Amino acid sequence: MPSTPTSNWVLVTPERLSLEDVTTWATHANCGAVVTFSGVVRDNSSAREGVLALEYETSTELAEKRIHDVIDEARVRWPALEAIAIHHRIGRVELSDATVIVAVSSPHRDAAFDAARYCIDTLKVTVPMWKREIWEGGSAWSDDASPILNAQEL
Amino acid sequence: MPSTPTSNWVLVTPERLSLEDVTTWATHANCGAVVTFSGVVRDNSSAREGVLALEYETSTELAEKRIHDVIDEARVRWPALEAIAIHHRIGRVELSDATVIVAVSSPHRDAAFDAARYCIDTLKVTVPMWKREIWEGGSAWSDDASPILNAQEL
Amino acid sequence: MARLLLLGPAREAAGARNDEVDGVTVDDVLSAAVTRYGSKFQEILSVSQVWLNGEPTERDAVVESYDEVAVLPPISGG
Amino acid sequence: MARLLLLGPAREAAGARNDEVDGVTVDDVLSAAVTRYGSKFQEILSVSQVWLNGEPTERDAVVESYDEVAVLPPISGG
Repeated sequence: MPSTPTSNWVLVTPERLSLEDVTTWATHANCGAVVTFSGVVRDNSSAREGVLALEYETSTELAEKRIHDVIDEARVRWPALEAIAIHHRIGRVELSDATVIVAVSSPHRDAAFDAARYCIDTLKVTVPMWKREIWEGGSAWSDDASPILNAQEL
Repeated sequence: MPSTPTSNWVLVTPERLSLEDVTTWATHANCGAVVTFSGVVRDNSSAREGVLALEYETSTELAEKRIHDVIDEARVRWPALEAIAIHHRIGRVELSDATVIVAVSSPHRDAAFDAARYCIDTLKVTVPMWKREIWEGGSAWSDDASPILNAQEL
Repeated sequence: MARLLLLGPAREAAGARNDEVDGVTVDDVLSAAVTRYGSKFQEILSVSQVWLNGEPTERDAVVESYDEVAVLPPISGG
Repeated sequence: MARLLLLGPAREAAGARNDEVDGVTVDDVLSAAVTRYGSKFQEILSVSQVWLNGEPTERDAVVESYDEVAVLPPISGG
């Protein structure tokens, strides 16, 4: 686990995500604030009720590269940030499990809130990732898809 | 641990706070988003470097009552919210340990971000709590004190 | 007669967290407390909120036996 | 000759994630892919971004051997 004073931790993985791990990692001695966002599988979508799981597909290399772009742009906008972790799970993710975790630490809380929100909003429209919804007896690509944009333009 | 579909979890305690516990508790089946804020002891304040720990003092009864007022007002402003947990530690809290944790879950992330920020911003100016900074060889009340306001007015 | 709850810097200046003092109104209770605890307490009281039974109160409110008058200096939570 | 990387709905429509096709430009490569995979793939390609070696590219860019042409339909991460 990286732990340099100012650091990024990007991970695209089929393993379960740990909020405790990223938060502990993000808490530096000069930080008073850690904000996290967890995106979790919910039982409904814009298209249907009864969602049981999601399945994510990507190129790990391309996704990690674009997540780094999101973080780089966040650091330009909020220079006071300390640690930024963005972990995205791939493969099948069950109901109520985390699909993505963002953790941002900062000396003060305003920058941490603003940057965490920027990171997840920007990830959703800049990082290559495709989601299938799985229900009892079927599956389909998510309706909630958007064209790929660039982090610097958002 | 409470676990009704829509619920509040307020705690003022000398025990260590657990981000994992509140996040797990806050993740309901219809929620796609969980936002957390952790306030942690940092090694400096507006008054000094070398802070080793903080020590919090309150009336648990008054503090919990006022935290409930913060949550009630958040639910008026963001009716879509699911779970809200606010835990505040009292007594001595060491460097990098959490002094306060806010966790908010919601079907979608905008309400969760807005409400988590409202909760911590409002807690800081409405909930009776007094903080001493402890350093090598001394301690003093925090300079960062503000008159008590009411959650509905913020 | 009312119960006093003194918190944070007010507790420190008074040297007590809980006490009992006589008085017909909140103001009476606070005056008795200033007489008992002295000028450092008075100074902190001047920038504090005062609550009666857990709610903000006017200073001319009448106190009954066992009512709780709390002195709350500026706060620093979170 | 370029390497194709087909993701999400593009992968599904083509029935392959990785492939190799001939072509001098990105456009040539994509035309060859459409010929190979058919109309469902063409439909998805029409709303997709195309990247060359991990970066957005113009369609008339020249491809060298082992360059990677990726087809990225609208995304749904997070």
